[in-house]
Amino acid sequence: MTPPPDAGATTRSGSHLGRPPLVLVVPGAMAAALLVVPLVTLVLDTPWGDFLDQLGSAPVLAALRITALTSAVTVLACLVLGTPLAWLLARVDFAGRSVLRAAVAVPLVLPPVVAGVALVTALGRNGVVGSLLRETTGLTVPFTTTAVVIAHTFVAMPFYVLSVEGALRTAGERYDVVAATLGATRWHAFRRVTLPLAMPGVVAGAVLAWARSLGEFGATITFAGNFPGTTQTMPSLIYTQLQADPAVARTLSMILLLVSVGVLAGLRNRWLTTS
Amino acid sequence: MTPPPDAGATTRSGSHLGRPPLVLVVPGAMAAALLVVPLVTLVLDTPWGDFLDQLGSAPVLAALRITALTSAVTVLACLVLGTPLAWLLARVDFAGRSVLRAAVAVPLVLPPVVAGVALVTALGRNGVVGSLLRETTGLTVPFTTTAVVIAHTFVAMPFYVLSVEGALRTAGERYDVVAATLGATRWHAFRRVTLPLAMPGVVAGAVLAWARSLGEFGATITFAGNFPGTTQTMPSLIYTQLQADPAVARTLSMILLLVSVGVLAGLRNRWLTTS
Amino acid sequence: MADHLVTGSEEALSGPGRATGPGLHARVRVPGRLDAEVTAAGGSVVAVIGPNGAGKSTLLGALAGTTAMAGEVEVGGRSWTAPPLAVRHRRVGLVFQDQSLFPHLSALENVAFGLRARGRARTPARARAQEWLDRLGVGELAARRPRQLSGGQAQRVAIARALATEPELLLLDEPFSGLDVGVATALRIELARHLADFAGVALLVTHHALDALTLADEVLVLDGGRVAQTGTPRDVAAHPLTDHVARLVGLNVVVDADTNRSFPPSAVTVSLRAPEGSARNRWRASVLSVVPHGDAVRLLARTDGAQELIADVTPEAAVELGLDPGREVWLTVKETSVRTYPRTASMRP
Amino acid sequence: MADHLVTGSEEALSGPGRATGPGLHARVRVPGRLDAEVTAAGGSVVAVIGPNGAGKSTLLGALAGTTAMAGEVEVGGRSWTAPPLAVRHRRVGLVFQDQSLFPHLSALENVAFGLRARGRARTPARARAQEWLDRLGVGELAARRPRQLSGGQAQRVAIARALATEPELLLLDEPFSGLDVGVATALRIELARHLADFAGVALLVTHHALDALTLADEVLVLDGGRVAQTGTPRDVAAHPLTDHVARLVGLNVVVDADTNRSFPPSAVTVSLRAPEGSARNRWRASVLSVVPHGDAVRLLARTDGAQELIADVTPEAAVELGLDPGREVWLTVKETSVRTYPRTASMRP
Amino acid sequence: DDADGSSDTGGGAGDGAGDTTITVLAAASLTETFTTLAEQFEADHEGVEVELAFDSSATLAGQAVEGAPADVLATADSRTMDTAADVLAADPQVFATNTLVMAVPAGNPADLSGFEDVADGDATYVVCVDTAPCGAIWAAIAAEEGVTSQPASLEVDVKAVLAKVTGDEADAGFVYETDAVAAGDQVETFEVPGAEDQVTDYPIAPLDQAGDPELAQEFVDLVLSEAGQQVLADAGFGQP
Ligand SMILES: Nc1ncnc2c1ncn2[C@@H]1O[C@H](COP(=O)(O)OP(=O)(O)OP(=O)(O)O)[C@@H](O)[C@H]1O
Ligand SMILES: Nc1ncnc2c1ncn2[C@@H]1O[C@H](COP(=O)(O)OP(=O)(O)OP(=O)(O)O)[C@@H](O)[C@H]1O
Ligand code: MOO
Ligand SMILES: [Mg+2]
Ligand SMILES: [Mg+2]
Repeated sequence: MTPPPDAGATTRSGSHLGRPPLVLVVPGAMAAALLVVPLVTLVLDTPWGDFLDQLGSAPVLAALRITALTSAVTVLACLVLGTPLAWLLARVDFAGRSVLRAAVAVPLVLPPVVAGVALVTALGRNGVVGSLLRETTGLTVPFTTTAVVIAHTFVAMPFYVLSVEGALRTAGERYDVVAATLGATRWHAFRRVTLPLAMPGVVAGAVLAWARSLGEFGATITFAGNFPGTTQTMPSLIYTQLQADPAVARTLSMILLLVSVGVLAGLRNRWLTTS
Repeated sequence: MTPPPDAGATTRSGSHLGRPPLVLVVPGAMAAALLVVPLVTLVLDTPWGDFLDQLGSAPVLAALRITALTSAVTVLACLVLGTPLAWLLARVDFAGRSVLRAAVAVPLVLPPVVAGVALVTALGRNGVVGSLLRETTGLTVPFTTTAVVIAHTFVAMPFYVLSVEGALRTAGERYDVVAATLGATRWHAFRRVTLPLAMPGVVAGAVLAWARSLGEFGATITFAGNFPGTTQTMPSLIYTQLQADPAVARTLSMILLLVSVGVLAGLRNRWLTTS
Repeated sequence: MADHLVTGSEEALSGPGRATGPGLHARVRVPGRLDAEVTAAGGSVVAVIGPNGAGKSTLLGALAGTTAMAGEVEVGGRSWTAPPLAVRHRRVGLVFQDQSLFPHLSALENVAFGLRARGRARTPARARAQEWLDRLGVGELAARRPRQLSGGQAQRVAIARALATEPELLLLDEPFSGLDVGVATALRIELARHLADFAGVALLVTHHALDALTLADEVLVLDGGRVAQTGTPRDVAAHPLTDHVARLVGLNVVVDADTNRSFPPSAVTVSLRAPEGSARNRWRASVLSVVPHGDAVRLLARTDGAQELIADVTPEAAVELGLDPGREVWLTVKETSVRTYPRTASMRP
Repeated sequence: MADHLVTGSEEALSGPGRATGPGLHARVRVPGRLDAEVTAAGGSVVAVIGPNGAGKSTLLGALAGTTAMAGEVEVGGRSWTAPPLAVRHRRVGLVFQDQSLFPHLSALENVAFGLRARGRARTPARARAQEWLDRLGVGELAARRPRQLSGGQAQRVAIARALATEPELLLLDEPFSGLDVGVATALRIELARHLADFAGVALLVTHHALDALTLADEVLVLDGGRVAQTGTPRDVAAHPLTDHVARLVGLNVVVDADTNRSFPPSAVTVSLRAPEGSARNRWRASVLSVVPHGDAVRLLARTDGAQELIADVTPEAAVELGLDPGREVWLTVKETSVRTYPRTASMRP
Repeated sequence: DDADGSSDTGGGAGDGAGDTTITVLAAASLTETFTTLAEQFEADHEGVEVELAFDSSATLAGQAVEGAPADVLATADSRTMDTAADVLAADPQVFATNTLVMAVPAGNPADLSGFEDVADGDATYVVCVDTAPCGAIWAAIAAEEGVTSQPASLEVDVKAVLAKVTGDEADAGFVYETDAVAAGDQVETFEVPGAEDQVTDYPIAPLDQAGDPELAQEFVDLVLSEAGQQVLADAGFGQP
């Protein structure tokens, strides 16, 4: 892009463009209210008395550890595997692209429990791939922390891929072409040009994937099981506690919520301001 | 943007830029395999014999109707309310923006059942807002089709908002400024410039929201219940059937899956090629 | 950077009670980039010239409201800065240096955009847009997207877009760059005609002496973010105070203590051996380039003091002297052809 | 559109066995936009001129591989089309008409990009990039992002970026547009020096006669997507076959049946009353503009036949005749000043 | 109670011929039996339609408290029924019991010979999480019998345990007798020592918000009737 007469050189983003119109502020505020009010009432309704006790308890700490670990690995898997997939879908014209694009969106549509069932049919010890694996290496996937990561990745990756594909399309192919004329391989152009320009979409996608992974339990419980210290994540723990003591479950939800909001607020504003 | 020496004037997108590098194709293919293989094995494992019987049965038809209705309304709600919210987050610099941005992402993190609990605390008949509503109008929200839509919107909107916000940031503010110099109000610029330029992100966000709505049942069952004909969606029905007859549940999953893939493949390629 | 910072005394100057006619009065400060004052009567055309990075585009951006500034802007007797007027309420027509056509709209829709934004109905807006495209010779490209246009075609669409809204303040940032000579000439005339009827003020950024001299009533010379000179085109052309202007109008300017000494290329004599004459008017130089210039041949040479000078000689003389690049020559100029006037220190770092 | 469609005979021409020297030979067809053949010896500079939309940028894009084309391109004896060579393997240095600097990289990183992409280590790449920026006079702006640069500064960074990779084929799309005169002159000289040592072929798109005449060994005139004329700069300037070129070199060209009749502005006499002489060399016209041109005053006038003519008169005559815009005058030209040569029908629709 | 307004909405769902609809909230493990009983009830009551909503007992109890438009609540343990005490129109009555058995996949691929192989062997087995009724029973038995091995997973409900067994993801699992019966020949069962001391109770009660309290009571009566008990016995439930 050529240097503009300073679109964007103003001190406060957008302020010189006039006040945001009511026709956007009102529905925007309604959306915000819809999202925020239930959270606030949930917070108000939480029995905060035993918050610290719960936070310190062994199963909660174990679940937090598993959750942090698996969601981090899931985001990593999305970045490493999902980014190339999004790029292929956005930039490369191959046979079956539109079928693949639809297929990528399918795990979004599956109820999580069914997603778990699908993973069992593929990677369970009698699954198509899983039985092969078991015969050749003796390894089984279910009931391991790896299984949790696989379940999370299966569920979260589509969010990541769709979001990044959208950003790649929005950014356009123009600078890829410029990079090619400067002798860049596609890989070099991808790293140095395509990806940096689509960074807001990558960040959004990573947040989506991470959040989805944090909240997931249907597929996890179905495919990986629910055992403290290996496969029990915070949502699984919360779900099981809901059956017994909803008040405790709510406190646990608050723990999950505060931890994740903390991380989100910290990371996201940093990412967004630098990119 | 000025007319380039034909970046993008080539016949096949990207083909002149050389072959996609293995370092992108291999992880991309792995991601695709991870997403596609379980779906294929799920399809293979489905008892197709009673597919048509199930498809024609009254509860399935009712659930399909509710699902189609509520997911469509949810997408509409996201478009109407979520787009302005995404715009506010991306373009307007207001106090508390970063807090709101984090808050918007929170419903992503909540396990769906907890999301349902949060909605009950707010809109349940003893909830903060719900009791007010009940006193003033006599209406209660839970256990109605409206409640399903609210639950779906609560769960799906964050996906939409984050995706669209990412696209708005990727597209940048440059053309908003140009529009302002031509006398456009922010609303006019939003409709005619900002939104069209961010369209791939809007489409991606709508697909995410729709898919999330299609697959949601945790929050729905908790907040809206699971009554055939009013609040029982396909995922709720599948969940119920999983308790009774997993084989039937799988057939039902296939129905949901095929319907949604059909819609996705149809709509999405159309949208993407025109935008 | 303070946004539209206005001090008390400035407020008095631009307060609502004080109408100063339909012209433009502005004092613009953009820290590190620009600190300039512009005044122009209604209906006048101001050529803004200056080297790259002088602050020309910054000035236009500040007036349009797209660049944050301190100071005040008053157009048609109304202040645009106290209180600050939103960009969209400033009736400017802005041709961006890089065109900035909306990539998702056709040429026609681009031109119609401003009309639609200001409330014109669809059909008349499109009809009017088509007229403007026709006037600029790109009527048959109305349906094309910007990326399907050549550079010059896009430039014309951008000009049409800026003119179509009938602005109060016309801000043209190198509108003729990238245009072919024929079109540029036609457009200069078209623009001159348009500007003649134009009650508002037009600012025209240009790197071409011809534009400044043919189209403008006033010339504003910027250098290093400050106003280096103002005056009528003829004035400025005759007494260039900066090297940039001298080069622009095709004069040689050499500096001698506190004075500028300017002389036309035709006053320079080229010879192979050292001529007589005062050292002040005599240079040893090596030829950089030789090109036809009208009926003459124009020579660009660099003196031993690294000064570049131009000289016009007859084609015959050029052949006779063997004036090819690299050739060592002597340049002399008669004192009678030299105009001397005070030098203003260049304000550029 | 077939991508790099190559027929049998063309293949024979550009087959690997047939080395044709270090030059450029290309036949380029882009349906609806261009159908042209270009041949240039190694080390030569080809000026590509033509009106807006003539296909100049399309030609450059096709050679660089960014625009799909049919035909063949052979550079330095090696075919780039049979088999098709990916864009990144074509060693081109391309200055885009709109610069296309990477918005997320600093000026330095933009220039270093091509070096890094071709495997140079970080430190030497940056050092080399800094050298190029210095050479183009924007060394101190190395750390700025493109949007923090002025138009002309960005243009210089774009040129530095294209030159830094030491390409085999240099494609410059209006590299001097938007540059101030001083920089443009300096850059012309710098470029001329660079091109003198350059073994490859350089194509220079320009709307300026001066560029074509000073920098080029060959001129390629495009019009309506076809080659309208080729030749040395002097040849083309002396016998312009298209109006566009005539205007470019500052000649008047009038059409008379199958011939072009050209004459310089200095050969035109301006009077207030109808002069004697053959009707063929006499026009009634109205003055459009009057501007200083070197020592003379240049007049642009439009004849009753809607033809635009330029005339140079002395400043004294201009004052005497009251030559202001709108003035009705008679223009005459002596037959001896008129050069007559065959006209080629304009190939533009 | 003014929940009638919302019960209209629930009733409106019965778009069949019936003028009246009653809604029964029943524990997921009652899916087959209550479906049968509902059909029987409809046959006995001209123009009445029975809507069934199955879910985990805790979820259903929570919904009942929230005023779900329902008439009858049947849960899989007394504790969850107690959480809904405020909205019950009558005292809950136990209508069935269930006992834990050990299920292995058809053909017993891990070649287990009984409970002992699981209790201190290295078989992969799954049980309910102890917050679920079935898990609470397992925990009691495990303590009683001195089980030393660890299960591979604590499943959220008994159907999840069954699914792991029928899918041969686990070598064994502990499920209710009724689930084993429902699974037919997909599983083989072994007795669990001490299970007879740890039966779970299934209580049922009409709800305050019932649109037609009489019909609600009649449904409860049907479940408790001999015919109702027969249906439950066929499915493997024990008599209270
Ligand atoms: N966003 C920005 N942030 C910081 N400096 C900037 C920014 N934009 C421009 N500048 C600097 O401000 C100065 C003035 O820039 P401006 O674009 O006004 O120059 P100009 O006179 O239009 O030059 P040109 O003829 O090259 O277009 C330049 O030195 C430029 O590098
Ligand atoms: N992507 C495209 N699709 C269709 N037509 C195009 C496209 N790009 C350019 N054209 C047309 O092709 C013709 C040649 O364009 P080109 O950009 O090569 O012109 P140019 O000679 O570079 O002109 P200028 O001097 O204005 O830059 C023009 O008529 C233009 O409208
Ligand atoms: O019948 Mo339950 O409450 O799902 O164990
Ligand atoms: Mg500028
Ligand atoms: Mg061009």
